[in-house]
Amino acid sequence: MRGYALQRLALGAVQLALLTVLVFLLTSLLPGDAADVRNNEDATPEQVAALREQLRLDRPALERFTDWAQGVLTGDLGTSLVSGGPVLDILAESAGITLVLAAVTLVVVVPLAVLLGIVSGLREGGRLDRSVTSVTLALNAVPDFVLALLLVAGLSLQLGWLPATWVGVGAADLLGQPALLVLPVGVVAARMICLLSRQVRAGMVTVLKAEYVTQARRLGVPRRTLLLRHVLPNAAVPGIQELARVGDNLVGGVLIVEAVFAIPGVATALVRAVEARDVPTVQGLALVVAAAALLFSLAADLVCHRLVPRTEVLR
Amino acid sequence: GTGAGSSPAADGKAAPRRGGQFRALFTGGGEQETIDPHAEALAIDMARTKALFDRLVDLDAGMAPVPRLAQKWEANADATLWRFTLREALFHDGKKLTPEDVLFSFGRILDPKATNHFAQSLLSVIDLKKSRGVGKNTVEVALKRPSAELPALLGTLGTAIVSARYSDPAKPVGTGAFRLKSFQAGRSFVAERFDDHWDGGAYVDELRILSADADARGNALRGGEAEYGYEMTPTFARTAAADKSVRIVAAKGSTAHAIVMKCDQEPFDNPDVTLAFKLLADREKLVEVVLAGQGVVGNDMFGKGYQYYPEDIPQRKRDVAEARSLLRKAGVLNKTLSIYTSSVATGFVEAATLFAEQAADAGLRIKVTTGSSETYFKDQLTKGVMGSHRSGAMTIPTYLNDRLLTKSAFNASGWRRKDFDAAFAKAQSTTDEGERTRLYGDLQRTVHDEGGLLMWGHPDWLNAVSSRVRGVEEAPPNTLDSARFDKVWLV
Amino acid sequence: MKRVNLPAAPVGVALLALPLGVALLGPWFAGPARPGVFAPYAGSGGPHLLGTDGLGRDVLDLLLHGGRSALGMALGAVAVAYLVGGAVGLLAASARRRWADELLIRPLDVLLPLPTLLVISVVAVGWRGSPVAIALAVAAVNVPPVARLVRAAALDAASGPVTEALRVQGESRSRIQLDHVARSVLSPVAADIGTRITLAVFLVGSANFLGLGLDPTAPDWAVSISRSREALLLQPWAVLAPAAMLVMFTVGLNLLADSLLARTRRTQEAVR
Amino acid sequence: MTSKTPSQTPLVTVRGLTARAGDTMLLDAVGFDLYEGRVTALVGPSGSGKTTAALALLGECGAGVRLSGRVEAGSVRVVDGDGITKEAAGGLRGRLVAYMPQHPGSALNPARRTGAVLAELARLHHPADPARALAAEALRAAQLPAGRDTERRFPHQFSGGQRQRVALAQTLVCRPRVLVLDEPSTGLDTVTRMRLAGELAALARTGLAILLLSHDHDLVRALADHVVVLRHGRVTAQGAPADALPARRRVTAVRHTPTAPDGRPPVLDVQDLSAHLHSRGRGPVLHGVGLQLPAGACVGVAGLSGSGKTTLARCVAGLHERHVGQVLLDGTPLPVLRRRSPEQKRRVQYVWQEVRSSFDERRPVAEQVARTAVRLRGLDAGEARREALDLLGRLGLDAGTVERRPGGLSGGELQRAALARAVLAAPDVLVCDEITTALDTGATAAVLAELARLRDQHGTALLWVSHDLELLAAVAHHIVVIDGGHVVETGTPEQILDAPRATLTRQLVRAMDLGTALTATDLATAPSVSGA
Ligand SMILES: Nc1ncnc2c1ncn2[C@@H]1O[C@H](COP(=O)(O)OP(=O)(O)OP(=O)(O)O)[C@@H](O)[C@H]1O
Ligand SMILES: Nc1ncnc2c1ncn2[C@@H]1O[C@H](COP(=O)(O)OP(=O)(O)OP(=O)(O)O)[C@@H](O)[C@H]1O
Ligand SMILES: [Mg+2]
Ligand SMILES: [Mg+2]
Repeated sequence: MRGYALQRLALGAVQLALLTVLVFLLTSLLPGDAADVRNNEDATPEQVAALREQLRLDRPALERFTDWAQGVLTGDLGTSLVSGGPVLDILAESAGITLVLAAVTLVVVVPLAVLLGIVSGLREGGRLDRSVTSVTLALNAVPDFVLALLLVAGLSLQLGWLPATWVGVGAADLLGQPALLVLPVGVVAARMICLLSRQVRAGMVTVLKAEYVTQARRLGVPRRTLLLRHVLPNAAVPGIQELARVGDNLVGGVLIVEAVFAIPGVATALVRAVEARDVPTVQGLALVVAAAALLFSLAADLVCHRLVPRTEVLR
Repeated sequence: GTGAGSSPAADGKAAPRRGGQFRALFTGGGEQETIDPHAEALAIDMARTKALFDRLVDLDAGMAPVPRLAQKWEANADATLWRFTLREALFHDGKKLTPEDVLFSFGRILDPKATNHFAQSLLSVIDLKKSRGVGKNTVEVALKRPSAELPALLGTLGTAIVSARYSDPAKPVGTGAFRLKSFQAGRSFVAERFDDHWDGGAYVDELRILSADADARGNALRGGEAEYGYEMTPTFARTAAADKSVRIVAAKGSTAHAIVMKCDQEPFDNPDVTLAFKLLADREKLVEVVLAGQGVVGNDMFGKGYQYYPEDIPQRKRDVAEARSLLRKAGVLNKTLSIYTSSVATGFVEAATLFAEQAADAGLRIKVTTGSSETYFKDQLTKGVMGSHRSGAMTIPTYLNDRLLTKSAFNASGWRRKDFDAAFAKAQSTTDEGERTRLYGDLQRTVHDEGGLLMWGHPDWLNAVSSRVRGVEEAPPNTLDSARFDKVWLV
Repeated sequence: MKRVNLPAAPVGVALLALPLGVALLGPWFAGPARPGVFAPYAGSGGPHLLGTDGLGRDVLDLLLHGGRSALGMALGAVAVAYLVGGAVGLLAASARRRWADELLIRPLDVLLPLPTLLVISVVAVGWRGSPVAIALAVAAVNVPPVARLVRAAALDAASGPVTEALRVQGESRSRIQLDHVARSVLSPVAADIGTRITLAVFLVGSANFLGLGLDPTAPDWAVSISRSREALLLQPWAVLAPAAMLVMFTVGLNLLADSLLARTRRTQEAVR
Repeated sequence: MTSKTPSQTPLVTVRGLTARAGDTMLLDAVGFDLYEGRVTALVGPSGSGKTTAALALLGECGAGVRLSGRVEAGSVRVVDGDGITKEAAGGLRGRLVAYMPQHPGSALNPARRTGAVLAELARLHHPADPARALAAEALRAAQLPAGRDTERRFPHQFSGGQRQRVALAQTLVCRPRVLVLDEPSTGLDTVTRMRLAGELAALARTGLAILLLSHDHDLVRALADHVVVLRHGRVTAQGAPADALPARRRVTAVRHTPTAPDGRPPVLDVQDLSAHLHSRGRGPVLHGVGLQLPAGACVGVAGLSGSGKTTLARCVAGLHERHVGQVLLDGTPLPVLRRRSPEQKRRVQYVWQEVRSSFDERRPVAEQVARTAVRLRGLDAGEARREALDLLGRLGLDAGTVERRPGGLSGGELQRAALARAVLAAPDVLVCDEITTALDTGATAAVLAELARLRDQHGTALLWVSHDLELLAAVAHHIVVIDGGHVVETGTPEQILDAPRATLTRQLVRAMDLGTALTATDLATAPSVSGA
């Protein structure tokens, strides 16, 4: 398993390297460069040209890329074309907030989804199952942005129970004001819980019908042990794989939430950097987000392999 | 209630109170934000500059210069040498304001190595080598060519006076009513009251200037998470009318929305065609729909309500029949024209779409093309024969200088005329104010009749304040009282 | 095994039918939904059943016009993702040589961690307002997972004794692929497709909502929601009506997919 | 065996047990008793209701099946007139009655280590005793080596026969009073089967009541005190094995001898074949195996379970690609399957050991079988179908049966269909991997007849993998014995059976006849786990 993990990590490094090339190509497809974007209508062409030179954007693309890549290898993510400061600073600021948001979301989502999945899977077709399934189905069908709008309008603006935005909030303030987290986490978590619990439920239903569970029951294994030791590890696998898959959706959902609640997180920073053609920042953020996604899915695969060793992780 | 503003009558009774924290929300610019006063570009930058620094001169609601750090000023007969008398003011480091600080500031603005000092081109008339300080409180500013507009120029973007000891933008040394506590681009700005301000100082203890999108600004205001929101949408204004916790402070018709036709391109090189298009626009409808009724109709000239605006030119009305006959004469009736727009500013796409509909009444086919918003202002100059155009608040001479001269970098309507340039130069160097007003009026009339600007509306400038806030004035953007927080207080 | 069954399939079809019908036929019944014809944010009732939006367009007309792009882009994207990803996955799984498989699937693995968000925002910024570009971007981010899913399912089928038996019988590769492998792939694909369409609808919707998609006057459900969100309390129908359409579509889709899946599972169990 | 008289009251009583699925009667008033220390066997053709009856003892039945009658285990009433009782759920399963299912492979949890499950069950049923010791004891009894190596393995790390024994160990570790074993000997080589039989006899002597469900009459004869014969759900005979079971018949078959005179090169020549499981030679399974198969002859392959017989067969069929060495067909090297020409494919055919998984469950069996003739012999669909139905008919499968999908056929039926699928190609070499394990004597005879016919018409040579030495001796002209991937002995059936030289061969041969083997002691050496 360690060999497999190392192999995956090596592969991940190659993937990331290729990814940065891809990101660079993608961003160079965009119309205009940072100099064009940074100047408003009052700038003279001379000023734009001077800025372009100052930002060293007049060099050939290949040279800019290799420069950047060399920097990354030495641990330097480069400087932002917009702020002139290190990309690492931008990253540290925004990643901190997103990390808190994502971590809290996971802490809420995973136990709840597993619980709901187990409960409804155990009573497949029963009344409880049907009500849980209907609710998750319906909730799953409400787009993030609609949910966020409705929750803000209802709970914050009408009732005033919860803060409507994160305006002026830093990562450090979050611990002091947990109320801030309720709505954003609620919105991101809602659909994840639905997706995950449905997977866990499906896993439960399949595993509960498996011959080996029947046999364990025949051998007198009591319900609790049966559930915890025999059913759950197998039933969790599709759920965990789904979790790895929703990792990316998590970032997508987070963007909506960041936009609606004015949260200065990674997603916002990324979109903003794209808009500003701040290539080093885009690349730095994309690199980190992609690396996080890769690690996340590797962890999921390893956990699955640990739970059910037969799971074919490699071809 | 809406619109009522915070007229002195409304809250004049209660005397201003000191104390409290004031949170003001602006559209953010992310990493692009700066507190270098000479590199300011965004409204949020300007609000911060205004808190930390002062200018020599600022502009009033009618875009006329009013004294700030300069108590008074006078020019020689041909407007080539100006003398500014400085008032007694203290910098945040406790040192007095001197002519050297002023000259240092000019030098910094005009530093050729700085690519992002936008006042550079406007202030390029200043001959720094020949300018000098006279005594403790007078500055003599020499100009390379005559300009009667120098005081107004000194009231524009990027002209704050910094201390001669100012070097690191992160450690601003200004004379403003607030002193910097912390700043993080795209996130937060915290400043505290500077008690030794020459103008008596601010009332609130702490000022926070934060970035948030329009939506979030509205929600935060209504949720009690902020006291002031800059540049609110008309929809928010309508919603706020029903909400007791917020109030809209609106400056009537302050900026400008236009559709531009490029006079140097077919078919708009024919003034008849541009006129016909101007006759086609249903301005009331545009204002009602695009500006949600929160604005006034335009008369194809910039600067309604500002100094030098020729009020006597009659309002242009819709006349489809006349337009059609003009178009027929010019032979462009059945052509398909394209209008290049983008969602860079709210209302661009909407106005373009709506105007296309209106033009269809005269049998014109107009196709709306939406382009990239980040590079729109660059692209608009080269793409399409028509485009969307807007302008913030500025003095009429600045507008003419920046948008309608042959040398203008951003000549959106392709308006290039030697005689117009000459007439503008003449007006600018005319020291007699009455004569100057007449000359500017003539220039505007030419644009009104023949230019490519279909300036259909002037949106109200909508800011919102929480009901606890007093002392916020109705003011167009880029003027002294806009986003000015040293005169606000909380009840 | 007795089960009281909610008639999920008919309910799903019914829920699905309305938004799909609106998307397909709506534009033929709708008024032109041009801006500025009516007063902005007029309330519901009176001449406008659902009121008007901020540009003075009838919300009902907008609703009838707005399905084509909202659903069309997502459905098109998923279709393209399956065409490309499915083909690549099947090819990779059937590759005779390990390196051919790697050559096909590894490049997609590189795309896999590419943040969806980045692709969407680049495309949205670069080709503002083009429905085709957005649909293609959504398709592009879906190609790698689809390819992997199809490949895994096909590998499962292609490496089993059934395929071996077919090969020993001298069946041609193409017949094995089409007849056996493709059919075994169908059931995981069916399970995936419902979720994927939902996600695509949401992704397209999110892009439009964030202003990264169609231009702000486009008659699209998500754009309408975004445009009118500030007026949620002023003219709720302008937001709620298109939102309801999206919700009905996804609920219907999921119900239908679930019941179809349950049915195939049941027949499979019966066969066994 | 020693025929003990029912000394005490029965431990399990079954009276009038009836099982219905819709209108069909699966069991019709079945009755029998189980006594402490006695082995009762339930025999009968496939589909006669053995498994259904056994499951009823645990208070279990398939979906849609209704039970009635009376089943009492100990003091627990498991089934009464209204079906399964409520008491059946508690205390009974595992503690009183433990059941080893018919297909134990799928009855093992892929996520759990062998030792952990055994210890868990031991703790559950015998909290007072040391769990590890109980687990080790159960493994030993199931003919698996106790110890870390076995206990830390996951089910997928065992071979098929070993998995069967792991399932048995799980049943044994519960230390029930009644042990129900559903076909415990399928897939076991003679030595392992013999050791298992010995172990079961010993368990019975300790006072366990055993219910043995088996079609292996030799095993039943060797173990059972009492035999109950089921036919169509009805008890048709009961009594001592000698009375109830039909008399033992020797396998009669035509021996496949080479059609060509000696000295002619063999049709199939396997030279120095080594196979491995993983890339770069890791996980070796076969080591330098060589054998010759003259036209019309039959070479039998025997050996312990897990010794590499199937791997050898798959190498010849071109399905196992990780090998070195050569397989020559008429002197030309045979490539792996995907590079074989259609003619080469036709000439070498293979019949799977696990037949069920080799059929596409979505298409009718007859259609799948007939495709061989279409693809490899160029017949048109109608002709191919006629020929296929003819052949299947000769093998005892009527048209109605083979028109169903594989799910609707019993294991034995599918096994014959799989043979027909290969035979339709009229191959020169037919590789048969355990093709009679699920067949009763009649069906076996039909298969043998069909293979004889094939040899006469086409001169087909057979490579026959089997545990059944008696059968091999009857058919093969030559037998190869494999141990741990090495050929340890080759020779004519007479040489192998009458004068075995290798230790393994001697053991295998001696274990053939359970009755005598069980009394011999020198075979009871320690079991070992090979492979994986
Ligand atoms: N759930 C069910 N519904 C209907 N018929 C069933 C069901 N389960 C088994 N049967 C049928 O009941 C009969 C007896 O099945 P059972 O499994 O008891 O046979 P068996 O004697 O154990 O056969 P084998 O030797 O093949 O294992 C078979 O004909 C089978 O098709
Ligand atoms: N996929 C696999 N993973 C791990 N080990 C395997 C695998 N396939 C085969 N083996 C091992 O290879 C060895 C040879 O297997 P093979 O199937 O050829 O045995 P066999 O002689 O046919 O056994 P049986 O009589 O049980 O059919 C066995 O020990 C088995 O454990
Ligand atoms: Mg059975
Ligand atoms: Mg085998």
